[in-house]
Amino acid sequence: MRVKSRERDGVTILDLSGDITIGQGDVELRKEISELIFNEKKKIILNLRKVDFIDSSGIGEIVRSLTTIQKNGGILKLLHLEAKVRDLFTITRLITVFETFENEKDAVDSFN
Amino acid sequence: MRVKSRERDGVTILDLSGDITIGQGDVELRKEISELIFNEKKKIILNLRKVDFIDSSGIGEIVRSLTTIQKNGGILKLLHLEAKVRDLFTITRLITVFETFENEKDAVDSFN
Amino acid sequence: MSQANSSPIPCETVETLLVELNIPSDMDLVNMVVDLGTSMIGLKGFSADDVSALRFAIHETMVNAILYGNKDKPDARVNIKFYLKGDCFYTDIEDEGTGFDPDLLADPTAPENLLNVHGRGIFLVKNLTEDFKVKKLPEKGVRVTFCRLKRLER
Amino acid sequence: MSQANSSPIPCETVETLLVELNIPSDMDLVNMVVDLGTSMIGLKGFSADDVSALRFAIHETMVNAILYGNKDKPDARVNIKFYLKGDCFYTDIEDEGTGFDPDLLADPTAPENLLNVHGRGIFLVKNLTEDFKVKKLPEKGVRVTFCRLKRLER
Ligand SMILES: Nc1ncnc2c1ncn2[C@@H]1O[C@H](COP(=O)(O)OP(=O)(O)O)[C@@H](O)[C@H]1O
Ligand SMILES: Nc1ncnc2c1ncn2[C@@H]1O[C@H](COP(=O)(O)OP(=O)(O)O)[C@@H](O)[C@H]1O
Repeated sequence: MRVKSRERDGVTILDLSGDITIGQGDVELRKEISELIFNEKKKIILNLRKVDFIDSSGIGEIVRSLTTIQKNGGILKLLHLEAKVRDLFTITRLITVFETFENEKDAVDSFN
Repeated sequence: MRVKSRERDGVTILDLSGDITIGQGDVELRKEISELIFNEKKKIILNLRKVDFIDSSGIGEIVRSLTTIQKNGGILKLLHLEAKVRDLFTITRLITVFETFENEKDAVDSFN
Repeated sequence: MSQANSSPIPCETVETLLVELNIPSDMDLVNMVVDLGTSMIGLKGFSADDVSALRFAIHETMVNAILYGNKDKPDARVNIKFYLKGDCFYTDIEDEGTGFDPDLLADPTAPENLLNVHGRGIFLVKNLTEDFKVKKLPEKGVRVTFCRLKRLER
Repeated sequence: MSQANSSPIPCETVETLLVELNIPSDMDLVNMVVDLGTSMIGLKGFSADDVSALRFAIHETMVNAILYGNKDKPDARVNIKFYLKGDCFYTDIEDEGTGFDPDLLADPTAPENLLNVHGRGIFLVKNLTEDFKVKKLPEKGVRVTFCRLKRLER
């Protein structure tokens, strides 16, 4: 997995790409989130558009990101869940705990 | 395998790319050569630069191209044998029956 | 919730073995097994949705076989079989462990579990496949089986 | 000409099975077996030259097993083993045929054969690998074996 971090209107967007699976991706994501928290970022979007494959460890890591960010007073939203990823979030009912967007501007604006 | 045919100074150059293996590539090459012979092309270069993998059937097909073209009064030369392909031609001593070039202009000029 | 062990699925016909594979417990090999399985299912005329469901299921079950079944011992083997029964693409994954009872796993969609980091693998596999089974083998080890019935493209 | 059956190669040590694979006689599967074998050899620290030599050898031997050994009968199986002995990467490919004597094949580099269309496969495999062997199996079928000793990158 690769992560690119950028800012838009005071919101931090992490563009994730590749696979988020056990041992490759989950650890990087955890590190990235710790760093954002250390830097006191509170408004965070995970952009999943370029994620090819996610396994249950990757999903678990996104859940961990949510709870870690919330514990530190931040907010996490998800952007661009492609059909297969959305299915996994639907089956596990995680779709009910995440705010998700299909349009980046809408996602950013929703923080303000 | 894909074949692109082009002319340069009266010489026909076939740019081969992909794999030349049993069932995929060997048959296409044979058809392409028949067509050139039908169209009375006599000066032919096989450009192997973009060939990723060649098996013994592919090598056999290049030998068949040589003998078919010669029988019809034409000449076949080879261009850009990349290291691995060159090794196969060296081990089988086919390097001794083909004229080979590393530079397209030299190959074309050699016909005149 | 899960279709496992529910109504009989319409593919109890003759079994055609496609590929059998035996590998050491090396996480680096999981992708190869997944690729082999998904290529097979593609070749057999299943849809892209079927391929991606099985990609997930094979990946999860392979990871579990290596981590939980074989406890990451590199010498312990995993045996994989891909076979067809009519329109069902079956996968058997055997490890050298002592197995588990999938009916005793916590429901990851229950409110108290919804934010857990772990525990969604088998739940998802059961939901993406049919006929999920865990069977202790007579000599030693455990076989996890699931199949995917050909779906219409959505 | 070929290194086969010449001086003993320095890898007669303990055998570590990497992957065993059993497939039907389907030419569409040859690439998967080749990819699996070459990924394994890459993972084991062999060089790009070693990988490409084995890519060729596995491809040729698989094609022969399907065409000559199993005479293209889809039900006939091919069994493949990849294993290490020290610094040698071994491949066994078994088909259900009656075999052949590699020492009786015509030399494709002899002047009268140089322009033949066929007959270079096994010759090349023998030259790119060590320890090439063909063995009739006790029950039925034939096993072709070759290995590649780790080379220095050129
Ligand atoms: N092959 C196996 N052998 C033994 N136990 C297993 C195996 N596969 C799964 N399990 C058990 O089932 C549990 C749930 O697995 P899973 O749903 O994949 O979630 P997770 O891996 O996140 O715990 C595992 O924690 C493990 O105890
Ligand atoms: N697995 C096999 N079973 C039976 N015969 C084989 C097998 N592999 C090779 N042969 C025999 O060896 C011959 C030479 O094979 P090869 O060197 O690959 O050249 P080609 O395939 O071009 O004939 C084949 O024509 C066939 O008669």
